[in-house]
Amino acid sequence: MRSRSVVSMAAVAVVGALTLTGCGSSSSGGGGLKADSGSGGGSKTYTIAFEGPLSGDNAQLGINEVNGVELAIEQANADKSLGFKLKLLKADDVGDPAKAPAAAATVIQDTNVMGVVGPSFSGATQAVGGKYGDAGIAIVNPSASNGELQDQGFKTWHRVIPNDYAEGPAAADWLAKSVKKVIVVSDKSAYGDGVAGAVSKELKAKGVTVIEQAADATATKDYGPIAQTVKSSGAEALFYAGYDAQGAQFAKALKAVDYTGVRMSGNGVKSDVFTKGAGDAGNGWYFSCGCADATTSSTAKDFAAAYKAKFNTDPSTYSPEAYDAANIVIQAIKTAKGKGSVTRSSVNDAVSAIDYKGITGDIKFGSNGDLPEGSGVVNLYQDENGTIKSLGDITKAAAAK
Amino acid sequence: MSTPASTGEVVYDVRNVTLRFGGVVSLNDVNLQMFRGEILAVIGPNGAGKTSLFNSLTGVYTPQEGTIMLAARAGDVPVSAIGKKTHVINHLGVARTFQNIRLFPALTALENVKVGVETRMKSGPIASMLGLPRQRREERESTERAFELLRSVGLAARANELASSLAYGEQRRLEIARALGTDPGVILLDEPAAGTNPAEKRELAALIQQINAERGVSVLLIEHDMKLVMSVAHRLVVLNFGQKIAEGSPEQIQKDPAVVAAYLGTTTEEASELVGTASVTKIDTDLDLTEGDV
Amino acid sequence: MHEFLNYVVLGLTRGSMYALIALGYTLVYGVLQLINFAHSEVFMSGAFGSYLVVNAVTHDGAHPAWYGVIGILVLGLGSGAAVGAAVAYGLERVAYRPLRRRGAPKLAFLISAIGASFFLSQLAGKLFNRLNNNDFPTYFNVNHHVVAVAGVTVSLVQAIIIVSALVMMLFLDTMVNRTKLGSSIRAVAEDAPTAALMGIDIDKTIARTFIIGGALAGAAGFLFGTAYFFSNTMGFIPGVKAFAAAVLGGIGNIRGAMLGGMLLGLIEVLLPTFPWWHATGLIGIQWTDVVAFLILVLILVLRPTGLLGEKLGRAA
Amino acid sequence: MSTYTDVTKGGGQSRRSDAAEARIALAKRFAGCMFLAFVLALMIGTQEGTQDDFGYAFRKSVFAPRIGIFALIGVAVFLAVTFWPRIVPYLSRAGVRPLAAGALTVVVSFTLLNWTDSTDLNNGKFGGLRPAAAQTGGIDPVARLFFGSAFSLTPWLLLLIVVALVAAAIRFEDSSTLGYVGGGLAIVFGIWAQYAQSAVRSFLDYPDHSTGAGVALLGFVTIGVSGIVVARSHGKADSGGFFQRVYDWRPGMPLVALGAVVGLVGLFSAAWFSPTDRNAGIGLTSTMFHGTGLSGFSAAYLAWLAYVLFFATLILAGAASYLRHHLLGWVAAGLGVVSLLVTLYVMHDFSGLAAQSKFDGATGAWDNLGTGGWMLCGALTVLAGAGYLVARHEQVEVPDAAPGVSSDAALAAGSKLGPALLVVIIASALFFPPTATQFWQTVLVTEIGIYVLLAIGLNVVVGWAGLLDLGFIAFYAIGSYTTAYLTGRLPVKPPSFLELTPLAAIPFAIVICLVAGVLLGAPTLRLRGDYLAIVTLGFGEIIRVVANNSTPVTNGSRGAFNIPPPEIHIGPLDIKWGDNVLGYWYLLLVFVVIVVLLFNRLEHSRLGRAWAAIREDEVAAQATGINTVRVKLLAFAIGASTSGVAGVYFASQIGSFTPENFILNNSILVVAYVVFGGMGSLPGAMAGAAVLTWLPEFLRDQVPAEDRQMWIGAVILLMMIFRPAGLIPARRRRAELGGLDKKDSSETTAVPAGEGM
Repeated sequence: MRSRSVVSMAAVAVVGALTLTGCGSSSSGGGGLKADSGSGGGSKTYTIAFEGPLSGDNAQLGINEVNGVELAIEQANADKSLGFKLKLLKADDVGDPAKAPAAAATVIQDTNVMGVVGPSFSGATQAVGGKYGDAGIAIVNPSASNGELQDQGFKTWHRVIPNDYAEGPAAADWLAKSVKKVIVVSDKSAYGDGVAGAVSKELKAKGVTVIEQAADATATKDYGPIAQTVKSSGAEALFYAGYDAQGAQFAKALKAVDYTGVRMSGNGVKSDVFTKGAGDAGNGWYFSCGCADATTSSTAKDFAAAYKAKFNTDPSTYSPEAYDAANIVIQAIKTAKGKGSVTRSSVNDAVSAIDYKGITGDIKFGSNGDLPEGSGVVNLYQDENGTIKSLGDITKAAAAK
Repeated sequence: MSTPASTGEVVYDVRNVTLRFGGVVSLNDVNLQMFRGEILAVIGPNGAGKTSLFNSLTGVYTPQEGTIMLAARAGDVPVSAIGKKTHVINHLGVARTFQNIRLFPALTALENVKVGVETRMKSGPIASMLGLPRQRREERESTERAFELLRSVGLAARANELASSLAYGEQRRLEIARALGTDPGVILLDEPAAGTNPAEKRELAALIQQINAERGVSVLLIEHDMKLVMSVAHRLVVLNFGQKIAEGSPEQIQKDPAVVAAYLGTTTEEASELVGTASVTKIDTDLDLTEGDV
Repeated sequence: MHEFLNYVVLGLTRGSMYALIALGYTLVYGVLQLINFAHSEVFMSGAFGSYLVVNAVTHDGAHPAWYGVIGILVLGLGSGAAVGAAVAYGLERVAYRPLRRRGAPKLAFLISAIGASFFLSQLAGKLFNRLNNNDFPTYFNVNHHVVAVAGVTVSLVQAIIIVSALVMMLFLDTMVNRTKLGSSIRAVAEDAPTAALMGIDIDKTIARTFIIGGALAGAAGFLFGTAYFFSNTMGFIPGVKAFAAAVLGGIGNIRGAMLGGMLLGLIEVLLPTFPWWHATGLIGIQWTDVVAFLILVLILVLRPTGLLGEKLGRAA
Repeated sequence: MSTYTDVTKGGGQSRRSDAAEARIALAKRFAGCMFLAFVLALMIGTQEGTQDDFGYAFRKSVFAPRIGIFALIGVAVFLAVTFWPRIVPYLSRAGVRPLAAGALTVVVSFTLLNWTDSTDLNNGKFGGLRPAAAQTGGIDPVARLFFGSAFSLTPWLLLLIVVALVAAAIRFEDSSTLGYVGGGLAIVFGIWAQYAQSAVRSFLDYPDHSTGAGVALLGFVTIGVSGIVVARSHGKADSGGFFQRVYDWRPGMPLVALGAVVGLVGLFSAAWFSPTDRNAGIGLTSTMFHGTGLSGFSAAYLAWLAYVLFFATLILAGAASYLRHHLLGWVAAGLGVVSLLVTLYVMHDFSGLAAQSKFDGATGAWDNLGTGGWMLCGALTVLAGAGYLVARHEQVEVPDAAPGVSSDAALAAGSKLGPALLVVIIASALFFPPTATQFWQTVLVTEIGIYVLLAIGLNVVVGWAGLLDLGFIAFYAIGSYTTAYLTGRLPVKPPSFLELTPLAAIPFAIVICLVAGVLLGAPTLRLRGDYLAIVTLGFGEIIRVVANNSTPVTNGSRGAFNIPPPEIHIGPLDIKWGDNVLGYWYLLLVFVVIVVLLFNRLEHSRLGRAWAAIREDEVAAQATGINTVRVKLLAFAIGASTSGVAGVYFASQIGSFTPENFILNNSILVVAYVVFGGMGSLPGAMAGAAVLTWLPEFLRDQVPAEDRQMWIGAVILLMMIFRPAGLIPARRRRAELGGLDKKDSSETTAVPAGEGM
């Protein structure tokens, strides 16, 4: 009896151990590349990877992004003149720095991968930015907004959004024109803390009284007490640094206590998820965003329509950014192909040199991989009865006040 | 019937102890002296407070009133047992067994005894992890001593069996061996014969006397089986409703009308009539029906 | 002063929610001495189930007359309770009973419940959606002030939560104390072997305990969804908090769970939120969990079996 | 699932007629099976809907014709469960279990595993490789035949043939011929599969880490063994008995056989040199490096010495096992070790040479190596182990438990296969990871290894001392933050004399975690069971929230980053871990081995027994003189410090972390790993952590990413239902369960007691 169980245990262990390698998706990394080997003739297939949370608590953000990437790839593949085929590799890192290396390894060891959109979160980016750099894969990041990432020496770093330090101060300047007491609420995520920190700092520099508060996103999602606190604080304006779904809850709670001050937020909240979720409670919210007006440019409208048609839901936070990031990689592969060879390094070079008109704005990368300082115009938006209207350049709006 | 081996030194000196649970008085002004080297039996009907007394003596319960002084080993200075933790009292030289056997079922018989033996040893976790010489020596000593104890209770052949797989009577003896492993001056046995057959009871009686005579351990015994009590005890104390109603030699107790009354639920007068006619065995059969005095 | 009272109302609302979930923990703990870790998913499924029903009978912006609103609320509570009860019963059959029959170690129950919890939460996500802000249709004005005295306001939804929580707790307390089912639950909680000897069917009693606890959690899911939002992962945090509340009050003790829930809600809202604290700049809402857990630890160190003690039988 | 309860219900109080009762039970079982099928239909169904289309997936999943298929599955399960009692007697027959295991293994290799690393061919699965190979003319016809150039279902047919033959041999109990034929054929087919795959591989010119063919070989060999078992048992005993007899007969033999198979594959089939565009077997490697300045010794090794060494070791080990000759055993072990070292030297030599010339982007020695050399190393380790076992065999067999022999040793001696299994585990731990893909290497060092370490630590607290700790991850966090602090990567800087490399932070982390463990434990350890659980849970949350909120100290939600990799500078030893993932694996292995060795001693020491005692019966333990508070505190502190070591390793390996890494869910998961593996059993806890961290990564390719947690939940649930004591139950825990069964199987006692855990 005993020995039998030992034997069967051993068998299971051995099979399990062998299975371990069996299911790695694809070939070994190593530095060298040989993308063209394999299927001879016909159009070649390149892979664009997405790394971000596709499961776990932060999955929604990753799904928003991967949908954008998927849409971009589908549209590119529909274009007969492309000359190559594109595939999407989804690498789920659960938004966790600890899981990011494994996710990155699936990307790196697939020699067909020419560029990666992601990782979605700054923490995960910290963990694997160097690895992608060593493998020569271009990173085009749609959402990791930590203002220190560009200085980490990642060799292939690019980011299509302004970092925390770009978006916050502009919003603070605009607020400082009209109010003297502001309550800044962070959701205690890395993004929220980054933006909240930047806003508070600028407000204080302008002599505005700042109350800093936090609504821990992982705690009970009951925004009643924080809304009551906002009201009781007597602040003339509120800045919420966080994401859209929670923002909508917060907006509803604020309405429940009849808070009448200026309510403002950043890029993380400016989405249809917020306007729909908050309903009339979101009416009048301002957003600062370093992104182009999605309602006026026709490409952006097309994107929103195509997204809705494909995924049966509205584009949400960072969907447009991810769509742009994927299109940048596609564009770069085209450029590299035009110049001769498509390799990871040639694609990376093409990404670095790109000048791309995206739905979130004109995108060029500075020497550190970020949008060059001052190039990104920060715009002001407002929720008017459920639709987000652009109010133009925020610095001009501030000047006009 | 063996003669008392008492030296006159007091092991346990219980004075005016009262223990209450909410409104229920479990022990009421109990006075008791136990002398070194004797076998003292505590008897009484169910609910008389015997186990409460045991628990008070070993630090499980803290009586509200009274004093309990303890000098378990020869030459000890008496110290108060009240308010001390159970394991501290054990270290002072008091070991016990339980009415409903409480072994460590998933350990072997040998390991059960070793647990007891090793509470007197010193080597710590680091010594154990590194396998330092002292730890090895202690390990060897504890195994040898545990084996010696198992042999003395007749379980040497079953040393490597799990405690849960031993027969009932064997488990009773293993519990005694484990208690002896802590090298006690006093051992408290809580109904050691409950659930055992007559042959086992005889063995048990012999074992108790042997422990008392050869190891010089004082024995405090709770037992319902009168035959066993009368055959081994030097002295008896009778409790009823938390109060001590009688104390004396087995012969005296058998004839005490108050005791008979307590057992038969009659008045003392009626009982004194009975004493004349009823034999000890009669009382025995009447009493041995039940167990379970929690 | 009116601000303070407003916070009290908020604390009571949150506390009612905790209490409703905590009751399920406590009931199951009472009879099985087990933490039902999957209870939070029962809560979640109640929200999803009641949404399906409520969404079928009404829609956004429909503002039925007051009796219509009450009808929908009752329907929502009922369907939430029904779904919660069904899921809880399924849990008992699948994740607990087989283990009970094998005499599995206590931790195995905990882990099977955790497995079930992962499974249920992700299955709901797969079947419905994984968005974290699903809303019930707005068929009435949740913010309508039922009480507005001197700046103290109680909104309709707060009133609904507090009142339904109180009603359900009273119902449960009466049931456990006055009915035959209640007495068999108490008997099993007190001493299962003896209860079995007295002819009580243990399996049936345990199953019914799960059903009752599940119904309460399911109804709580509906209330939570109406007040805030619902999602497939909504159960975890309130579940942990309600577990803490149950322990705080003395796990296995029905009145303890109510007290613990209310108290925890008040502690969480009053201590870190109230302005006089964060005026000092030392403490803010982000410290809620730290304060709540520190107080919990403190109370347990002082009273190791919770505020009201352990026994289901004793308090009930 | 739910059907189980009905099967075992037995003895209800109601006095209905037996027939009626049986009918009701059957109906219940049927309902249960259909429910199972329904749930399965939901699990395998379409992905989620949206806010507008709520319940989309639900509708898709339950509508015809899909649901019909699952209903059929439900019926099949029902039939299987109903007729299970009739199948059981067959299962215990000799050969049945290995046959089933082998067939299953082959099916797995045909369906789930990769047969090549190329992603172009249907992700390298058999299903993609098979048609491609069958149609490609350039491949050896024998190989093509295997893949189905004549008949496309050939591989499946081969499997069917051998299974049918062996099954027939089992059915007709005295037919040993059928058993031999079936078994022999199976082994031939296995070699054929291996050959066919290697032909395709050399054609494709991809580096190869795939295991499909190897596993197929293993499966076929298992079927072959089952055929031989059948032939030799004549229906007398079960398979386990047979293996036990083989082992008793010649203890080293199973290892020798395994070593022979692996070594032969390594020498004759696998690639030794494998840059991105070629796969060179040992022969081709020898030719390639001819005249490139490779040292004469290495050249000789590649040309002929490798074969000589391997076969000499094999023959010696085989002879030693067969003759049970101690001296021969020692010689075989010695030769095995020497050959192993030589092999490693040669591998280093030629890969280093290739790297010197920057061949194919290699950055250093050990790059671009194929699997062959590592397989040979593994085989040699196994053979050396076999020799060692033979040499030590008699000495191990102590005559019956005499006084003075530790009881644990006596019990452990009951498992004779243990040492052999240990040899296999050592060989695979050392030489399997280098053959894995980069992805699996990363998973191994960033997830599996770390959680194994954590599980070992928590096992002390939960498994041995019986304290439910739901905040264990807090100590891991403390270890990580300690490392970040001491390497100067937090906003608060350490005094300059304290600025350390990560490995030097280990003692500090251990001490700080010990202190933290004691600080948490001292006031709370008198709480029992679930009260302790909520307090530890609270502690874990407090640590995380404090870390998240104290931005000036801990950098708040952004966490710490750029933590340097570990390095060692002691005298001549100068190692710096960098990007090479494998380096971390061996570092981790050192940690795990040290901890396991120490804890193994601890388990069988005074303290280990004291833990068992308080876990089993705290009152009795106290009455026996155990200071329960002190003993519990020790458990807490020792567990915490292990967790702290894991934290140090984690921080310096990943290089960055945020408070999100220390969420409550992770604490719960570690508890789940320990219990899943088998509480209180060191191998169990490790296996549990390994399996449950491996599973989600394995599922990456099998199910949608979003659903992985659902499947893991289901696996945990099933495990607890069918094997509540865990994967590898502890001896002591098993006894507890067994004891319960024996004492009283009535329903009432199954209600767990309220006390302790």
